[in-house]
Amino acid sequence: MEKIVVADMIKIITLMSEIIIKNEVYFCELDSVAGDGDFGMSVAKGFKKLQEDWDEISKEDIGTFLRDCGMIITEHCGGASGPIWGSAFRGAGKYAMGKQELTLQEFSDLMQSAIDAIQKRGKAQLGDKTLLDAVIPATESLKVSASSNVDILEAMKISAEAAVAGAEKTKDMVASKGRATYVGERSLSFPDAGAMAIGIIFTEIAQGMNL
Amino acid sequence: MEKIVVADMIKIITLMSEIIIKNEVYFCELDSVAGDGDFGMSVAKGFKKLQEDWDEISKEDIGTFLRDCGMIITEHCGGASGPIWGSAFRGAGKYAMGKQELTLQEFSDLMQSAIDAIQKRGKAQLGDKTLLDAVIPATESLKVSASSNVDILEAMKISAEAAVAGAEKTKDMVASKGRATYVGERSLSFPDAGAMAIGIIFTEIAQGMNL
Amino acid sequence: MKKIINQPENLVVEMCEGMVLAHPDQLVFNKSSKIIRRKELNKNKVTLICGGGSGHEPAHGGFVGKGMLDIAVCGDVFASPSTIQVYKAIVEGESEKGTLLIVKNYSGDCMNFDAAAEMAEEDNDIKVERVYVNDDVAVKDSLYTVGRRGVAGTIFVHKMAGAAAERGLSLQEVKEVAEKTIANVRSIAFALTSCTVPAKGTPTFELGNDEIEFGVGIHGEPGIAREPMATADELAAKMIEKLLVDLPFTEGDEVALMVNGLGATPLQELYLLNHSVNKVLNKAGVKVYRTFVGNYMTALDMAGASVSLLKLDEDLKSYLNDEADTPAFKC
Amino acid sequence: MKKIINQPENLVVEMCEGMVLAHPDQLVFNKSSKIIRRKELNKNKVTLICGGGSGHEPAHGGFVGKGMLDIAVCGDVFASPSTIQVYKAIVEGESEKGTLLIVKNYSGDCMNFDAAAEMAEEDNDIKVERVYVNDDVAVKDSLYTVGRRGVAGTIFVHKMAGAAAERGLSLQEVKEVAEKTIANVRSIAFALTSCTVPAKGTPTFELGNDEIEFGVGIHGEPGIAREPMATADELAAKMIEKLLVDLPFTEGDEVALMVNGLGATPLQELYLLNHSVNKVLNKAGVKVYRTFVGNYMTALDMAGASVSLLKLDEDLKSYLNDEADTPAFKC
Ligand SMILES: Nc1ncnc2c1ncn2[C@@H]1O[C@H](COP(=O)(O)OP(=O)(O)O)[C@@H](O)[C@H]1O
Ligand SMILES: Nc1ncnc2c1ncn2[C@@H]1O[C@H](COP(=O)(O)OP(=O)(O)O)[C@@H](O)[C@H]1O
Ligand SMILES: [Mg+2]
Ligand SMILES: [Mg+2]
Ligand SMILES: [Mg+2]
Ligand SMILES: [Mg+2]
Repeated sequence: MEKIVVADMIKIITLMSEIIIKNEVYFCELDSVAGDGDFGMSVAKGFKKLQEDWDEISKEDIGTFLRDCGMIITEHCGGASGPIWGSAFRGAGKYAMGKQELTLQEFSDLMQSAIDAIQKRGKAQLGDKTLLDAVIPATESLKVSASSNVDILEAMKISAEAAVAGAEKTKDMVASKGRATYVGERSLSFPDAGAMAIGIIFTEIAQGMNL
Repeated sequence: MEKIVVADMIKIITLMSEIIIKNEVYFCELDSVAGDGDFGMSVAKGFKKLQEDWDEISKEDIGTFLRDCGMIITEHCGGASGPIWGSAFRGAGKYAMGKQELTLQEFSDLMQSAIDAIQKRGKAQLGDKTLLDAVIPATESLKVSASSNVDILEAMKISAEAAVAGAEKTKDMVASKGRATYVGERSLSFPDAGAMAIGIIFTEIAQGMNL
Repeated sequence: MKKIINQPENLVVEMCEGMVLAHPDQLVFNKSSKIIRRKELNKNKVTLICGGGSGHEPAHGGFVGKGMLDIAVCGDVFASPSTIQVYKAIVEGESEKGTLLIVKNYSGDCMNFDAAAEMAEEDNDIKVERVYVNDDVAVKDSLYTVGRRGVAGTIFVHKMAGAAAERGLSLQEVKEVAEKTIANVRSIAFALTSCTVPAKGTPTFELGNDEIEFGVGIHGEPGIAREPMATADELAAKMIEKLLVDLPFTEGDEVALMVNGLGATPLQELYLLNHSVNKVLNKAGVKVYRTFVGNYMTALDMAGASVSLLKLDEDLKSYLNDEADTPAFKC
Repeated sequence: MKKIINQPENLVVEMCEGMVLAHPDQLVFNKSSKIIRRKELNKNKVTLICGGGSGHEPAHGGFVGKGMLDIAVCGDVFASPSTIQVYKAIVEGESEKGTLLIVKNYSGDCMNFDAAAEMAEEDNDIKVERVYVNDDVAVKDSLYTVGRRGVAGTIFVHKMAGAAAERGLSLQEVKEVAEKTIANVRSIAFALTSCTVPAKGTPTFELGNDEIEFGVGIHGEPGIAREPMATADELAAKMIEKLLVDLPFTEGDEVALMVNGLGATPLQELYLLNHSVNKVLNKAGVKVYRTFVGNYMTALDMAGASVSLLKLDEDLKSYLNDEADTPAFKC
């Protein structure tokens, strides 16, 4: 696969919605250990609404598509997830506004825009035990693949592995953002729910795109 | 034993206090099944206070002694037990005012005065599933013994047996006084706590007086 | 048992002191007779006294204040205060217009309040009247019982009689208002859990995870039936049905509604139940004139709720709308 | 799980409707944006908005009314309301003097309220200020955290800022009153049981029969330490010690005291705890100027309590004494 066209992006988001909704309870469990146990529910709520309103979402170009998704997520995801996932989608949408297709390099730039938007909103850094600890390594991996001309599908697989590895590392971190902060040391040895979710989502998207 | 003198009555009430306090938890349990489980506590509270204030209670004659006991019981027994036991003691005290000794006939009249006082206060009849269902047969038995010249100690034993038998019969009654009323049919097959207590108290007093 | 207490035997006194410490401008506590009374007693109005076993907080100390009670007499947990305690309360609250005792209809309470009233009349020439609240429809009033229990409807009696007394009405008139309220109020409760009496330390009864006890009183007495757990809508329908047929309340009636928590049920669930109850009343054509949602008459740490309906006419409405300013009821 | 609910997904809406049905003269509920607001909004005063996840009832809908909040925005159970919900609340409450958002310091709430404020400023030219309540001393404020949690002290912020707004002060002045309150209020809580999130259906954590969790928040987050069960006096001593050293509060200070139930703890125990707390404060020479005992900021059906102290000066005292007339807080 040389380019990501609008249909590909639609497929990616369709897969993402399915994965999140399917894992709602599991994602809640991940958040129960040291957080407040609502992460799966919060994020699934927005993606369920996305499925419901699917027909009304613009599919004209990658940017407006992602922006429209972002608006729904911002409105309907609860808790911290609404602003984080909403900002990510709206940031990515802004980058891709008017674009019909993306090269791998552009795709990695789009991911970087999502990261920037998350950080602008949530002020978290790498190592703060948030989903950024999975998203940032995954994006770095995409950048490396882009500069060495790896195929997009292959690049997505490698990137997903980087996400999973990043999520694993959050076990050794003390949470510094979100509600898990309040249990301090007790969050040690448990991974971050958001980061684990990203690992799972990216892995399954890469598999799904390869089918 | 031909007569009950002041010292005998003091011994009877001393025994009664000990029995009640010793059985506090058991009496509560009896009241738990269909009542509200506080009977043992309520009645023990007054008799504990009786023990505390023992030295201040007049021991001049049987009547003033029982009246003084009745005042303490009225003030310090909780729930329904305060007025019932308090009235009984004050009624009995009134009957024996100024008396230094009682024949068995007089003793049975004293018990009848206690019953009258209980009924004046609580409006219960034989068969209403209250302690009267033990006290009334016990008193009737004393009257029979008095008319056939049975010895007082022997009469007390027979009377205690009548109390126990009366208490047993309350199993077949639906409560009509006190909090057990509110469970209606559910009080069937469980005896009345107050009646059971009377059976135990009278039995142990009779034993204690025979020592 | 896990409770925020010290020794069970000191519970009532410490709790009363904690209540009075929270409302030092309104309440005074007399430790020896366990009486909570208004800081300033008005000798020119009818004195209202209520009381009963403890464990029903905020009842009754929380309803002492302007427009409601003058004195609350506090017994041990679930045990009526003694005759002497009530007698002392009557003497302490003596006023020129006389005293009304509001008694929840339990034999222990009735006997103690009756005996105390007789003592005060005989020994102190105080004019004392009594009313007996018996709003619980769970238990049938019949030849064989001492009558129905008094439960959360008692708060409405405090409110109405309190307003009448505050207006300066005579003892007879205040008693009539109280009796009219009693005649028009009905309640029903259900429990999700038992309560635990502190001195006993274990639950009074056991309920399975999918069971409720319907028709419970406020002392952990078992209810009239053990039933499977139901939704808020189903519970509301069942309770309102029981209440409506009893008075009866009919289409077009206006009512004051109380959704009362039994102690451990959070406000979230009480408000949700209020929503369900309103739907049912709406369908029955019964109009809710005023609503009270909260913990008014509790049963220690029992989870569950009661619903009370008071049928209103213009007269009762006006007493309901008078000012009340007490720790637990303001309007 | 036994709760008086229908389907967990309808809980928030049904509960809000039940609340508004109980207070039809004061409150209005907007179902689509899940906003509870005053029936009459005053365009000439600073608008006060608070909100957060549900499950803390009566917070925050119960504090909407004269002298406190104008609007409460209701999220799902324990989840911040969305940016768009908060944005809609700001737009609905637009006034000539601007809007103050009172945010409990959780990252989700902060992000949503911040983003909403930015949207309202950019799109609607509404002047919006924010304050972040962070009164919980259980969790250390350090470089590595986003700061302390906001818990029951938030009610005092509503009260003080509400009074300032009602007096007609400017947005900046109202914000200063809120910030002064935040700077002077500290809270600490303990739990006897976990709460159960309705959508999950099982307790968030398990506690043994002789254990408590000390330093819990209001979302069923575990506390700072699991400890053996203790008496009310011991718990009071431990909590007050934590609070006093923090601000610090010192001998001669005057405070407003809040003894707050976490949901399933009956008033009996809260009043008893108030008695214990007063003894400890007394010994420390800290004077209680005013006391509030009740369920103000709950954690669903958690049993337990929090204690909050607000250090007062003449200025704060006067705001505290202004009239407040809301469903859950009247003074
Ligand atoms: N400031 C932040 N920046 C990035 N991600 C964050 C931030 N705060 C929390 N998260 C992510 O959100 C997840 C929790 O989301 P959720 O449970 O919906 O929020 P809440 O903490 O409000 O309950 C965490 O596991 C973490 O990955
Ligand atoms: N009206 C009455 N007359 C005589 N005995 C009564 C009456 N009501 C209750 N009792 C007795 O009192 C006992 C209960 O006492 P107690 O538990 O102290 O009162 P309560 O019912 O108020 O909890 C009953 O078992 C019964 O024997
Ligand atoms: Mg969470
Ligand atoms: Mg009893
Ligand atoms: Mg009793
Ligand atoms: Mg959350």
